[in-house]
Amino acid sequence: MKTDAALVLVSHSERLAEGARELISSMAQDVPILIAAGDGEGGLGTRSEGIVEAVQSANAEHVLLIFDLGSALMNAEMASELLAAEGHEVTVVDAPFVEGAMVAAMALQVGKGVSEAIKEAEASRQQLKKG
Amino acid sequence: MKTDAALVLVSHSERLAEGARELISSMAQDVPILIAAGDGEGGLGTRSEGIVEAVQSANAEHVLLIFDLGSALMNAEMASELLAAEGHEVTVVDAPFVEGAMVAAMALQVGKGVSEAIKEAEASRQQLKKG
Amino acid sequence: MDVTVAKAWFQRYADVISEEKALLTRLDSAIGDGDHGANMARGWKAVQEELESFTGGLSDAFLLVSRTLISKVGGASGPLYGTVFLRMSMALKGKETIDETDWSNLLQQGAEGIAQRGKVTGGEKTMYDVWSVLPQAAEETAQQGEDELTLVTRLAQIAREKADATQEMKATKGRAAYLGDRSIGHKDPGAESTALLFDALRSTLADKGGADHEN
Amino acid sequence: MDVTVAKAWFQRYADVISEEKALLTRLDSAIGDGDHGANMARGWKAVQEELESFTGGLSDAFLLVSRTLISKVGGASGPLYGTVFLRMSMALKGKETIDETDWSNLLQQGAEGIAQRGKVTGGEKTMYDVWSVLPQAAEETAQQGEDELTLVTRLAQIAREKADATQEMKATKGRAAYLGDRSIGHKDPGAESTALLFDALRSTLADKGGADHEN
Ligand SMILES: Nc1ncnc2c1ncn2[C@@H]1O[C@H](COP(=O)(O)OP(=O)(O)O)[C@@H](O)[C@H]1O
Ligand SMILES: Nc1ncnc2c1ncn2[C@@H]1O[C@H](COP(=O)(O)OP(=O)(O)O)[C@@H](O)[C@H]1O
Ligand SMILES: [Mg+2]
Ligand SMILES: [Mg+2]
Ligand SMILES: [Mg+2]
Ligand SMILES: [Mg+2]
Repeated sequence: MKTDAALVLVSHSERLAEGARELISSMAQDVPILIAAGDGEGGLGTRSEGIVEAVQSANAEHVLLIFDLGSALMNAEMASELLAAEGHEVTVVDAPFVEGAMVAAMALQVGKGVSEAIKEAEASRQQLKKG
Repeated sequence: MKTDAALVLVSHSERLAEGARELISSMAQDVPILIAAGDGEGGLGTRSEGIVEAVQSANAEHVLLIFDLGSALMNAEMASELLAAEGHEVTVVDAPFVEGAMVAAMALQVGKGVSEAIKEAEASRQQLKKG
Repeated sequence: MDVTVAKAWFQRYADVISEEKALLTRLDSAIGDGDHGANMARGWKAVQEELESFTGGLSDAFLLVSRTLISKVGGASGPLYGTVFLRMSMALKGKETIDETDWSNLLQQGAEGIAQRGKVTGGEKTMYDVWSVLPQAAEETAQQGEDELTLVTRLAQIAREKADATQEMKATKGRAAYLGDRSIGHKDPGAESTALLFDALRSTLADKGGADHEN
Repeated sequence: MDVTVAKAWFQRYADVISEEKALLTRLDSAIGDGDHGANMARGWKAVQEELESFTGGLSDAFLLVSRTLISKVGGASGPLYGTVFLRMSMALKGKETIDETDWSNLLQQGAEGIAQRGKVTGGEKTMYDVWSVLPQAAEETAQQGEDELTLVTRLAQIAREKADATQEMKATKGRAAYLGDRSIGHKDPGAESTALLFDALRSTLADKGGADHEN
């Protein structure tokens, strides 16, 4: 059975993505969070193929891609084009990596819809953290 | 000899902080980046004592604290009060964890001053990542 | 209340926290990350150990608690309670006892410490919603000329009511704020641990009173 | 130029990248993260291996390059070059040769692919600053009735000039943008690898011309 929504953390660094996942999962326990990170050979980098595989294995109605920097975006957008061709619903979210992923995951955790989760994650950049 | 400036990444997760550091250090090779992460017993959390120790060991004129979420801020502010009493220059930066740390480190890497680095890091939240 | 009673209070609270660890964990699991029980237990166990060899004065006892919580507790509760006890320690500098009329200012210092550390003003569904009402309650009770046990019993009652009342609030600060409306219906863990702190104070003084009578 | 020549081009470029890996690494170390050499070498080595068993047509050869780069290359250059070759492959659907008059449109497709993927419009100090001028150069040279070798020689020259000219530009996209003014004085690595691509094309056709004459 497909879950409603899943997050894929697209990062240059596996440790960064795994750390973000452990932090987020301590709060948003029921939201599937997958990782597409690294150059596939133990080094830093992002690969669209890795993103495609993560999205496919998520088996979710809608997948949100949250990326760290620069080429992670290009690979995420490349992957979503390839995945759209296969009928996958994928959205690349424009949000701070850790903060945005946490907000998106918590929105899903409390039962909000995917578009609400995206909206809240994208708005998270506006929120002062020292507020 | 003291270095001019150093970054301390204050995170609930050691892996998150280490991943952020490896990503940032691949670009900002000469900027000292220290980590204060975890509850000190292998779990998630932040401790002001850990932050104090990281700042002390940085041995820098000015230390920027970049934090991930919630209580990391309280511990960072607690630590900077304790450190200020010892004469340390410490600034808690209000910026997205990964993106802000990268911008601050790169500003220092190219020789900008500390206040410029803080300003750019705090402005990084405004920059759309999909731009 | 002198340093001996203060030590007894802290030791009793450490026992209470150890007994109620599961409750705090359960509350924090519902609207946070589930570590408030572990955080508090770790911190107050360390306080208990430190107190064994402690021989200082009243202000120092509060400072010991502050330092220990700050260094041992991961999470928000470390700096929050750490700041409370630091401010109280400062307010107690040079004093040998806390008298009935001292409580209001002491609690005010603690509450302000939380407000500053947590950037709260009240109504955010945090421990501050308990702390913020205590100074005035202490003030009024002291003005009525009540004795110490009556005063702290009143504080413990109000703290319990306020902690329970956080259940119906919506969180706007701390981790629970991520839950928005879903935070309603769950009691705030930090408010609960605060209620337990004042109940431990009450029972410490009640036992002491009993002991005093027996002597 | 037919599929055989296209394959020869890609194979030669793979050799060039392997030889110039250190140069690309050095350029990317100055204004990026130092992996452009490794990224390109990994991707084009895989292209070379895939081509060994490849027997398809012209469009498919470009598709093979695209797919291989996309799947093998970590970093920006994977999706960027991957998109270039994907768009070219689409433009070549059903064609058996690339004629002099085809180059302009083919390069236009590639350049647009980069513009979309990288969200650049020109002047950002990226490989696009090389790609963006090539379609018009091809158009003009073809209109002058020049032969294929002359045309690609012209492309290679312009690509080299434009790549070298990135040295004096300030980066506003990609990793080098973090350096701001400090990016000035360093050549863009992706612009350099693009110049090498067209030089490999030129030398492939020059050798083929020599070989054709010998036959
Ligand atoms: N900004 C804040 N201001 C006041 N109290 C807060 C704030 N954030 C959290 N708290 C209190 O801290 C408690 C949680 O403590 P704990 O679970 O130990 O830390 P953490 O939230 O870091 O996991 C909450 O129940 C709340 O009472
Ligand atoms: N947004 C962009 N648009 C166009 N080209 C870009 C963009 N970002 C980077 N590039 C190109 O990619 C090159 C860097 O590639 P590479 O080092 O392999 O990837 P990464 O930057 O991810 O490490 C740059 O030199 C530049 O030419
Ligand atoms: Mg907690
Ligand atoms: Mg915690
Ligand atoms: Mg690079
Ligand atoms: Mg890279």
